[in-house]
Amino acid sequence: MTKSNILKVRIRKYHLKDSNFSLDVDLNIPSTGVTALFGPSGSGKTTLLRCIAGLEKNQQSELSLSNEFWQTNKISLPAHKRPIGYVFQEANLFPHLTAAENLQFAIKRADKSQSVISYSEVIRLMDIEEILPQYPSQLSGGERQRIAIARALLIRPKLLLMDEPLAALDDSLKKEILPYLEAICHSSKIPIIYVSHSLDEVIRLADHMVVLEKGRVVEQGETQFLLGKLGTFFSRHKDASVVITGIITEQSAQWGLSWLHFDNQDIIVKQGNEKIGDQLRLRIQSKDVSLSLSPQEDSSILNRLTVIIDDMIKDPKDPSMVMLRLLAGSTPILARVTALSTHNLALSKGQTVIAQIKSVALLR
Amino acid sequence: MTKSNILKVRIRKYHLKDSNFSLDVDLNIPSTGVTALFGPSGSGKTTLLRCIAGLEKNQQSELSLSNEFWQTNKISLPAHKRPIGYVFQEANLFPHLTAAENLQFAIKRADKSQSVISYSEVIRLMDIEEILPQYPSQLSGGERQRIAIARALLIRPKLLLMDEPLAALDDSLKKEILPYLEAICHSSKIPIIYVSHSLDEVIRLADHMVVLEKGRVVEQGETQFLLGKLGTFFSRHKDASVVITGIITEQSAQWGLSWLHFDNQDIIVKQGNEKIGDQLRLRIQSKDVSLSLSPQEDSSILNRLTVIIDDMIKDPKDPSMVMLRLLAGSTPILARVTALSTHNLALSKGQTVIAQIKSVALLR
Amino acid sequence: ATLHVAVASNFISPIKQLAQEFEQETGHSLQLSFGSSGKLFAQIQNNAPYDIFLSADVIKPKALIDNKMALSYSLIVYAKGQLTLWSMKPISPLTLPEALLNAKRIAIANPRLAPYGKAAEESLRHLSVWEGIQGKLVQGENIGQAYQFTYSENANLGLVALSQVLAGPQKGYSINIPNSFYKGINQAAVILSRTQKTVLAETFMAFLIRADTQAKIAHFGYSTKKN
Amino acid sequence: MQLSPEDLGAIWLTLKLASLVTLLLILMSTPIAWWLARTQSWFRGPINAIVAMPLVLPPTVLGFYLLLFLGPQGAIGKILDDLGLSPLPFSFSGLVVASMVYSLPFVVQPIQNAFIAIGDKPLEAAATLRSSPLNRFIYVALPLAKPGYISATILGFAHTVGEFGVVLMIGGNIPNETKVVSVQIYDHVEALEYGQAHTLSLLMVAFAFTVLAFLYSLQKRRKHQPAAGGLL
Amino acid sequence: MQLSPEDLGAIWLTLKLASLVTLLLILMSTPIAWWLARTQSWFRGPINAIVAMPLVLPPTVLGFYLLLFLGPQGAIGKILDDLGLSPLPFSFSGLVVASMVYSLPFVVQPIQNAFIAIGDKPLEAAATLRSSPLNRFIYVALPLAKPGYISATILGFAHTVGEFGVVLMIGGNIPNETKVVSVQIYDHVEALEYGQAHTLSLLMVAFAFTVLAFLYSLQKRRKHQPAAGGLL
Ligand SMILES: Nc1ncnc2c1ncn2[C@@H]1O[C@H](COP(=O)(O)OP(=O)(O)OP(=O)(O)O)[C@@H](O)[C@H]1O
Ligand SMILES: Nc1ncnc2c1ncn2[C@@H]1O[C@H](COP(=O)(O)OP(=O)(O)OP(=O)(O)O)[C@@H](O)[C@H]1O
Ligand SMILES: [Mg+2]
Ligand SMILES: [Mg+2]
Repeated sequence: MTKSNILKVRIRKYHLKDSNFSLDVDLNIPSTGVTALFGPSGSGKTTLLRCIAGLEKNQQSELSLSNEFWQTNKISLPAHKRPIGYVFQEANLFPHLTAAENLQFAIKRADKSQSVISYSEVIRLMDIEEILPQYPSQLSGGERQRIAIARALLIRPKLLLMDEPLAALDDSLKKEILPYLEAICHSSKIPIIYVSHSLDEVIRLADHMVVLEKGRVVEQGETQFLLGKLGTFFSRHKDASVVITGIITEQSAQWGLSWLHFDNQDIIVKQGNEKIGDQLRLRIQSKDVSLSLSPQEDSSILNRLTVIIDDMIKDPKDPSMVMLRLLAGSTPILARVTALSTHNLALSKGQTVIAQIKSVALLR
Repeated sequence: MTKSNILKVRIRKYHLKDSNFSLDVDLNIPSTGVTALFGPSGSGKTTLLRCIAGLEKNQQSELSLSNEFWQTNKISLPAHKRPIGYVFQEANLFPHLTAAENLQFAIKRADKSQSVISYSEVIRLMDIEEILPQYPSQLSGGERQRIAIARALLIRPKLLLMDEPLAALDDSLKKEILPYLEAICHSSKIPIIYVSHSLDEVIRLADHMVVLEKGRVVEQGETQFLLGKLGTFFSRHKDASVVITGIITEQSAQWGLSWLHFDNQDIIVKQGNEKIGDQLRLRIQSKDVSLSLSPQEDSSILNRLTVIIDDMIKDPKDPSMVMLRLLAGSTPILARVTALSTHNLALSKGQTVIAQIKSVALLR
Repeated sequence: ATLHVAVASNFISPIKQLAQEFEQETGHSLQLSFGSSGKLFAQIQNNAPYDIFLSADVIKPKALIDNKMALSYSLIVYAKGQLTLWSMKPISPLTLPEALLNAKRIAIANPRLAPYGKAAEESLRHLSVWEGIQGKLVQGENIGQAYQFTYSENANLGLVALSQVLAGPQKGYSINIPNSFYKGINQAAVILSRTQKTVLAETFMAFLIRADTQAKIAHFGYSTKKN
Repeated sequence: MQLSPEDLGAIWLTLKLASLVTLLLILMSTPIAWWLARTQSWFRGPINAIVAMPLVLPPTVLGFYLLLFLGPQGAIGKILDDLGLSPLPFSFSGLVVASMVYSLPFVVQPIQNAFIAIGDKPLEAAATLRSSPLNRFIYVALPLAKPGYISATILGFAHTVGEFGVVLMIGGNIPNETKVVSVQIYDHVEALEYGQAHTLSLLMVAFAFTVLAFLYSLQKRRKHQPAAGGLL
Repeated sequence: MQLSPEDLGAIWLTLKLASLVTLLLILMSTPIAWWLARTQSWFRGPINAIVAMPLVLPPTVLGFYLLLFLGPQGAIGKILDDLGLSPLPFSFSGLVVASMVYSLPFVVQPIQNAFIAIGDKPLEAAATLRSSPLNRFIYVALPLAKPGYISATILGFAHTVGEFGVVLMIGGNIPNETKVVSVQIYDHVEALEYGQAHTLSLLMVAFAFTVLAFLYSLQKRRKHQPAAGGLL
């Protein structure tokens, strides 16, 4: 990833017609991996995607992908010339075409030089084989959304914009599609901008995060970095988490577990299809981390890391809770515990304690 | 709640036009509290709601609420005579009316004898004051959905049908609206049928659950009962949980905690606005429960229940995991731990162990 | 009282003036309805509230008499049409057949529908150019359209009514077709049987064929008193 | 050039006729269009075609047949007579009836298409909000069909104003009763009074232009539709 | 009753004229309707009104003015003449032009309304799928406007068949060139040949009914719309 290989978005005071909403953002989005767009309802996420796609026009903005300018005050590449895929918040299929024809519409116009995903692969992944002959009005909400995702992939975009693509899908489908999206974007190096309300989804997918509020960016940066910081939007979130990257050093087929090594520490995780030597990212939710003063051998909790308490912050909204920033080596880990426990255990900054993490709570 | 006070739904082989989908269900839905409708995309959740609302007609079905027949093979109450509120999967606001006028449409036609929620209350709760003058096309996805929920409440229904009402909303709004929905339905004794993909939401709200698959009911019953059972749809779910009901016996203002008593055990929970003597429901997620052989005093985990291992099942899809059914007194608790841990600790049926639950992981 | 008179469209200009004079003279007013003779005929057959019918031909009044819809004694010929060859540009050469054969477009009224059309056909046959000009003929539904074709110069020549040329906004150039070339264009009027105002109607019919009235009609470009 | 009292009478009559006919047609077409837009019956095609039939015959010929039907010997004329009603031909009422027959398709079609475009969703939403079929027709279907109604009004009104053959046949060209502007202009042309014909035509065109431009400005892109502006 | 060779010629000519006019009008109205449906310009109202203008004048009068404009002294006639084109009046081409002017509003209106009903969403989706403005017009807007096109075809075709005043004026009633059925029926009525008029009228109505019923059956509720059936 070279520095130039980046999506730059600067939008100055873009006012929507008949509305007092305005968008004013300045983003540098890395051109690989997923950038999550987070923010409350009405904060301008959809509007931002529409600006990037060229569906909203404004002279004041500047947009470029890999140094290719889509929008400056002089030029403005029309929407159909921008190499994007767009999954709309409300599927927005062509009502006069069947599901299959909707996909064909994209295939015919796909960028043949890009390879993103094969037709049969998409059909299998989205589990849409059976509904292909139906018209959009004959599909359920989730089915429509799946066709819309498939359509956006089949156009073979260089940038994928997804507006809550999985909101209408059930957990089991989500769980199948999510890793796939992850794989697609990592392997084909397509940047994805992904709007979601689910921190879970976001943390799982996103390398980079942008938080919007009232049309302004309030937080922006690497997921890993942002999550490890106290006092941010995320550390106040009930799902406050950190992301840890390590290397698989050992595996046990019998128990279906892998040992992940990072910063001189080991974490045991449920085994997926990773192999020894692979790099892996894990999410550790602050609420899944408990502390003890001594190692406890007779507990079902497998992961016990020796950490140093780096910082402690009371939750301003909820005084019964304390957020701790722990350092496992140099890797920050957040732990959310009751104020009573910190009192009982007499926890203080600089103290060395044991962080207990249920391995099953790790996400991939 | 008398036995007659129940929504009965029997739908025999209802075929959708131009489709090989058919619905065949037989449900008894208690007429207070929330019934969650769960099931994969395309399983017929929306179709079932439409049948109940009278938007799909079929002679073969039988529908009654509190012994009042809406549909038999002889009579069929038209949709507009059924005292329901319906939140559609895709907001479905009137495009020619502003948000405020959409609400007025409901208010004018509301059942004056029912009292569900006041106008100002709804506006405040849904946080829609500012967007009232806008037309639906000028609203964001989440804003539309909030207007739709408000509209369905303002018609003052005797039965509320909600098709993924919160899917388009962000976490913080969800967290504000959810308890409210809970409160509304409990206080005004309106039964709610609630379609959702989020087990979290469902467990939080639902007293009763129905799981659909391909138009057939595969699981149905009290949430508490269903969740505590092994081998069900739910126990295989990664969010497998149980719900516990207890009474507040002690509170600490200093630490912001409440002590909940059930079955001769105490659980410490974050304090809300409950008072001593109040009854409270808690969800305990199986993945938040860890086991130890001895009580560990120097841990930040406050809740340590003495339990007996009642049952152990390997997850058929994931052999690295074991689901344990624990009995705290007579109350079942599920724990999901690694197979390695059960081996290390040599866990077996009938054994007495300590279940550790991070209080912060409790839901209300 | 008011007499309701149905008048063939080609007699609009004269009847408007005559109506005023009749009103001044008798104090009775006329209500005029215009239309093609064919249309008026169909209306009369269906009980149209007319007292008198001024047709552009003799056939229709006679047919009404046969149908007992008109009073048989009342039939009069109130005007005889005069056919004229008309053009907006000077007509050359001056002999009729050559002028006709040189023209690109010649407008006539439909011979099947309009007496002037029939007269035009007869004249053209008389001049032995009927076959020769077939490709150049354009037909108006009535003589009014033949006039408009010529007036707009879409037709170089038109066989129209002299009365039109005189009443029209542009005089142009015209050569009268000798009466001997065609059978007379007799315009007949009848009193309709349904009228309640027979006496008044008879008064008007008498007024129409009175010598001074006929002179005025002649002034509009009709030949009169031939019969 | 001055307008004669007859011209003024014709103008007044035309406005009266066109307004009345348009109003009645809108009322009458609404249920027809609604039925045609929503029925699944195989009758729909034929009925639709029947509604369009008046278009196919030349106006004068249509007028001729109306005359036959409404006349004392005609099927409908006899019935009206038996009912003690005065005959329709050569009266203002007759003009109204004839004009309605003639302009019917231009009013039904746009309304029908507008109803079709609404779809079921808004009506379903209304049904779940205790809105009866009639109620949702009035408060949901009608407002959403507004552009169709404006089109219908424009086409119906303009067509009635310009209509001529039928009127001439059924009306009998009676001043102040059935002599509308179109007939009056025609008479001026026939009488070679081109000056008056031009004046009246110009007046009519100018007036109609004003009315129509106003009506069309009502039919602007609905407020609730996202502005087209940018994209296409 | 037998049809005369002249009647048959008129029928053939009518079909040719109506088909050609409808085809040309559809082609011509498409860009006009598209522009009218999507522009935000204040011109929209006036242009719309101008399109509807031909409706307001009685056909014969309209024909008269067309005759003046297209004639050798007329503005357009002169231009055509300077271009070395043969004059339009009294020719089949002239009929085509005149009929197009007269039937224009009936073709533009339904298409325009259909375009308005599409909204921006499908077009936006197409734009994000690399579909250029022309491409999305052809593959998205046109198919979605199908009901409007069917209406337009029906109204345009039927109106041209029944049209009469303008044709009479511009056509000059030349057998096999400009004498269409409507004129032929009119002639029969005027000549008091009522029997022949009836036969021809009946034939025309029957034929038109068949064609229109067929066209309408195409315009059934779109497959992709949820069936109306139950609700209303
Ligand atoms: N066409 C429009 N006209 C006027 N205002 C609009 C329009 N579209 C959106 N808005 C307003 O702009 C703001 C931002 O809308 P946007 O759709 O970008 O929000 P969002 O972040 O996507 O929200 P959500 O999560 O609810 O989808 C909202 O307040 C909305 O009301
Ligand atoms: N109008 C229709 N015509 C034909 N088939 C339909 C129609 N509506 C829905 N179906 C089919 O019926 C099945 C059930 O649809 P339904 O909308 O009830 O699913 P759902 O459970 O609500 O799914 P989701 O969670 O995706 O909204 C689906 O397979 C769908 O394709
Ligand atoms: Mg949005
Ligand atoms: Mg659904």
